[in-house]
Amino acid sequence: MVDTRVDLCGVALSNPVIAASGTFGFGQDFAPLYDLNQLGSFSFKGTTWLPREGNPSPRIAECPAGLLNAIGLQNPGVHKVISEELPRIRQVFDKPVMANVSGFSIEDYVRVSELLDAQAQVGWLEINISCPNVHGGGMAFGTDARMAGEVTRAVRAATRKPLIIKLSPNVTDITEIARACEAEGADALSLINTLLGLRLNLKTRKPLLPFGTGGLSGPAVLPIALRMVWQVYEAVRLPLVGMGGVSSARDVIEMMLAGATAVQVGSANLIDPWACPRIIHQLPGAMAQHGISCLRDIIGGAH
Amino acid sequence: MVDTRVDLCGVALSNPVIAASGTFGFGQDFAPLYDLNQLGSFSFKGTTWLPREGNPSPRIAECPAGLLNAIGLQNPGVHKVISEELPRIRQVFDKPVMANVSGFSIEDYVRVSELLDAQAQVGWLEINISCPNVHGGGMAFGTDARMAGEVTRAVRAATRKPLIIKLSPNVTDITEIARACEAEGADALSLINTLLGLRLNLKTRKPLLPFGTGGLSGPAVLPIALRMVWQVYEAVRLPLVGMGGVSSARDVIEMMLAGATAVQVGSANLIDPWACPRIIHQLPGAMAQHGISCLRDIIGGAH
Amino acid sequence: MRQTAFTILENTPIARDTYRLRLAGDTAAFKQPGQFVNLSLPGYYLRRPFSACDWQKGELLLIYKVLGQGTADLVALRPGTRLDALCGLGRGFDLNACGRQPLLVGGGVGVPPLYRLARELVARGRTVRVALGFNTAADAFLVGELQALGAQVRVATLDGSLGERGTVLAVCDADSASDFCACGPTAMLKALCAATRLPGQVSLEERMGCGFGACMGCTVMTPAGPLRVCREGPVFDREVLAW
Amino acid sequence: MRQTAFTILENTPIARDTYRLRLAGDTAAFKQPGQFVNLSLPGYYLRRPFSACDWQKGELLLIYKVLGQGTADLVALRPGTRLDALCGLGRGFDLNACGRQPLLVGGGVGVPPLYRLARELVARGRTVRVALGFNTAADAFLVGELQALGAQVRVATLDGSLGERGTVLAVCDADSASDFCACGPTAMLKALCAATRLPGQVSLEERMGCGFGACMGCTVMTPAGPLRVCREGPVFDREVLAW
Ligand SMILES: Cc1cc2nc3c(=O)[nH]c(=O)nc-3n(C[C@H](O)[C@H](O)[C@H](O)COP(=O)(O)OP(=O)(O)OC[C@H]3O[C@@H](n4cnc5c(N)ncnc54)[C@H](O)[C@@H]3O)c2cc1C
Ligand SMILES: Cc1cc2nc3c(=O)[nH]c(=O)nc-3n(C[C@H](O)[C@H](O)[C@H](O)COP(=O)(O)OP(=O)(O)OC[C@H]3O[C@@H](n4cnc5c(N)ncnc54)[C@H](O)[C@@H]3O)c2cc1C
Ligand SMILES: Cc1cc2nc3c(=O)[nH]c(=O)nc-3n(C[C@H](O)[C@H](O)[C@H](O)COP(=O)(O)O)c2cc1C
Ligand SMILES: Cc1cc2nc3c(=O)[nH]c(=O)nc-3n(C[C@H](O)[C@H](O)[C@H](O)COP(=O)(O)O)c2cc1C
Ligand code: FES
Ligand code: FES
Repeated sequence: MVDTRVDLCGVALSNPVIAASGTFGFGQDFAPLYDLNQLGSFSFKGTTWLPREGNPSPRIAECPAGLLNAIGLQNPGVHKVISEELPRIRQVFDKPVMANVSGFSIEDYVRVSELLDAQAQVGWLEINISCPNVHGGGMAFGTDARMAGEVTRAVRAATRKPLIIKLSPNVTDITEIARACEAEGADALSLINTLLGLRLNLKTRKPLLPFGTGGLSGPAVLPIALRMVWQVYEAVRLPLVGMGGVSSARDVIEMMLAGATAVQVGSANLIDPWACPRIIHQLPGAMAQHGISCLRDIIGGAH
Repeated sequence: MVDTRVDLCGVALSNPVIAASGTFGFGQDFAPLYDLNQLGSFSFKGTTWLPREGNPSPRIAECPAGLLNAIGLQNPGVHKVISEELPRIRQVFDKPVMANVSGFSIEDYVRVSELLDAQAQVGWLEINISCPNVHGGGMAFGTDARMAGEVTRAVRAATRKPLIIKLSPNVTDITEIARACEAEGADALSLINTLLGLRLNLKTRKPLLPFGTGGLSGPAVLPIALRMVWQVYEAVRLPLVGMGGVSSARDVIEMMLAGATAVQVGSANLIDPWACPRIIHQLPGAMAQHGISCLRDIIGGAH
Repeated sequence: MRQTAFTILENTPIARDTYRLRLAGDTAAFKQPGQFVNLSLPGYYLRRPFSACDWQKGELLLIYKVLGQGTADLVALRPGTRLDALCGLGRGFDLNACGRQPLLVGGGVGVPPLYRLARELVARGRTVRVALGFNTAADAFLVGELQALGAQVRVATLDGSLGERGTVLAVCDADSASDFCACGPTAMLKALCAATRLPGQVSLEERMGCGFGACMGCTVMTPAGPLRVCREGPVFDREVLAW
Repeated sequence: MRQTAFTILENTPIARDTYRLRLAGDTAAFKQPGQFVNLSLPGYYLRRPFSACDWQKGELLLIYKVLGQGTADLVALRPGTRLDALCGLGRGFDLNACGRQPLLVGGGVGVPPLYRLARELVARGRTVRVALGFNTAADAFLVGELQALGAQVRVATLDGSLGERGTVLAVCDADSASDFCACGPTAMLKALCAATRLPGQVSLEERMGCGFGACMGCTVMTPAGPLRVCREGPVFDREVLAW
């Protein structure tokens, strides 16, 4: 029997597969499809202080081996997440859930984190300093080491839960940002968020998405994600949550060899609702094929 | 009849399609396949002061909708390019060719440019400050606005040919680099070079490529390339040569609407040796389909 | 929702750029007219949503129009090709909300789901009127099939080459109708809602990331808050949209 | 080089993880044994290089081993499927450089091109000896076919389950040979060159970007400078490599 368990900041995962924020809602659309407890965990939709309607449509544009999204952080706001979504999650998911926190100011991040810190169901806070789809905030925090450090410090003071900072790939040197987050007390880093991209509508001769750009995800970004996980693994001592284009058990293994302790699956959920259980189911076979008996042993194994 | 002509820095092109550097050698492998004079032009393999053998193998790794390369600027050196390759090019190509110049120091860029400046066949110098596949130099120039400006200034003093600086996409803010090049006298900018990526070999549990990372190109990068062309078009007044994942006439039109005056086709040449003439052949039909009678009219049309 | 591997039985033109795609495979997931499939096409990352035009045990009928690259490529797929699809997606037309004389209004590629809807309404003994709008006669389809069900069908074309000249509104006998069910371009749906105060259900189109509620890609803003076309829709009560 | 749309005629297992892929299509571009095709597989960006095992007018034979994901998917493709390929790539074995008693040495998936080579050498009246190396009996293929051509075939397997136990070197009668032609893993080729001073040609493998000389992806370093496996090779004179 192969051993797929990993430990993420002191919280045990039965396997490293975590559904990525924004591709899994609050779990409710997947709960009728399979037992969510098969998952290592899931990261719920980016949650902000106030409810957000998100961007005008269209919000999705197709790309080769991927998609652009410009959802704009549609979510019911942290109060409703706590009063309505967390109780509904409890009914379908017994494990600690990852809380994805988004914001437009340091104060936003802090007050959302404070409220979620008090929730027993929340296993980790994942601070999204890298959303490219909102005006004023979001990605700006993730593309500047000083600001990334400041967010980390402020949220660190607001929570005793494991603190994961989610990094933006839209930077010259991701290790600089990673080190700033480490220095200010992050417990782990997750990467990558989406890459800034653009598609045009040839009929209207205008951008397809309402604000022009959107965030690129899916298999197209896998090599970039692997490179960044690889670089950050060498730059910091923190555990990493790797993501970006992961669609199969072999991708999970590749991500872990590059340095990830756990692996998130995002876009794959959208085109195959059973992607996560399929990958989890494939894992033992893929491990056996590559002579891996214990997944923990391969974390960063390619370095 | 539709009009596909464009003007790149005062040099007329019969159509905007230019084969991209590194995917077309010095044209000789394509000359037996089709008449190269169908092309707008081609950019020959990145040329350095001294001959270079390039990197150890393997140099290629497959990716979803693209590939990583780590060729390492294998080329015969500028002297042989002038004494052997340019005369051979003249035999198969009547038009001005684009000279892709690579280097490891400002002095390198300058002396290669000086020699190529004296060649009548050379229509433009395309200064590659963005090659991710060589140690010490290359990309470092392209990820720092000050250094990019310095290279531009130095080469500007060494040539009266149209000077195109080829930008790296591996940056937080490509417009900053673009503006620095404009300020120092660039006549045009070409973008994007490859994105830094990584793939691992699950059998050896090591990176597939000998130095770990390589450069990602192909359809996977198209949305990122479009976004950067879009951003740079708004930041500078220079003509842009757009590239990254272009594989069809519709991609050419999308790139021009985003802001490109001419469009390079790279990886597509590798998987379809007839990609450039195919795209050129498709252009009039695609233009007619989208109500475009003159390609020049749509440059930057989506802004 | 169910994932089904369909096999193409037939993929043939029925009007200009319009094809009838008959698929063999499990259709048990379809419960309501107006539900859709999300079809995976070889070489494309995202799936394509198409309304179920009709279904029976083991067989699904779609009608699609060539609109972009994906549907253009679909034309080339031959019988025997297997296509993966997510089935039974969305909330369709609520038959219980339909009155005794429902008016079905369809424009362009919004017409297909009305076929199943008409069939079920006729089976329930309703007097079904159908108003169809196309650009030109060459684009028209399903007219005869709808008549054969026993529906009263009126057609409008923009150039008058078939039926009345004008938009579908020209052939909407809203006066004698108890309510309406409509599917077509947003502009048509809004014009219809502006033209009549009848109760009605409208089926919306939106670009989709997933088609089953996970991504918030297909949200439409309503007074009741943001709703997902793929999950709370594609069919909405006009009151919900406040159109 | 020529681009051909092939149609699969046959895709059947002939040894462990090893398949015979018979393709219908234009083969006029093949001039020499040892040349290869670069095959486009649905869903993959890069093409896959495979040596031509044999060809005749309108028909090409490849033998491939499942090595990674692409070849694993290839197994599932059924007769009738169309596959795009670049044909007649590379410089093959130079028959004029072969002596009267050439020794053909093949290891694993290096064996296929030796079939055509043996056939052409036999046709020229040469005495052809073939030494084949496999891991185990279950991996062996083409043994009978090569014998049927009139070649003297000796086989070695690492576990001794077929022929001699050991590497292919165990069955190379270099003494009586005029020269050799070899294809197989680099380690095997180097060992062979180390073991004999006979003149010889070796066929190399390298990861390829294009397969026709454009990208410098497949370069091998030699005393004569960097050479492209896809263009100056895949078959090189051992002298050129200085092995
Ligand atoms: C609920 C629903 C039901 C539909 N039913 C039908 C039907 O029965 N018959 C029919 O012909 N068409 C129908 N459509 C429209 C159909 O989905 C699009 O025509 C199709 O996706 C276009 O794909 P493409 O690859 O040709 O276009 P491309 O423009 O190449 O596609 C690029 C991306 O945009 C999306 N897209 C493009 N146009 C549309 C559109 N109008 N609506 C939604 N997504 C779009 C594609 O799905 C793809 O993700 C329906 C759409 C929805 C949302
Ligand atoms: C000139 C030449 C002739 C060949 N002839 C044969 C033959 O007759 N029969 C046969 O079974 N195999 C042959 N090979 C090897 C064959 O190309 C690989 O087994 C095949 O590309 C593996 O593809 P994959 O998708 O299964 O592997 P993956 O590892 O999934 O492929 C990933 C990428 O790596 C490349 N790659 C992986 N392994 C190799 C390799 N060993 N050589 C070159 N590229 C590789 C693939 O082409 C692809 O680009 C030949 C290779 C070369 C260079
Ligand atoms: C539709 C969509 C919505 C997303 N929303 C969020 C979000 O709310 N918060 C966040 O941190 N990341 C969000 N992401 C980013 C993903 O969590 C993930 O980082 C990214 O998509 C890369 O992984 P993938 O290639 O597996 O999708 C979103 C991605 C998609 C496709
Ligand atoms: C194999 C290969 C070699 C390349 N060599 C060079 C080079 O020598 N100089 C250069 O400026 N760009 C080089 N490039 C980058 C391309 O010119 C182009 O910028 C990039 O590949 C993006 O375009 P594409 O997606 O169309 O390939 C190379 C790309 C590839 C794939
Ligand atoms: S398309 Fe994803 S929620 Fe509707
Ligand atoms: S594979 Fe491109 S030069 Fe050989």
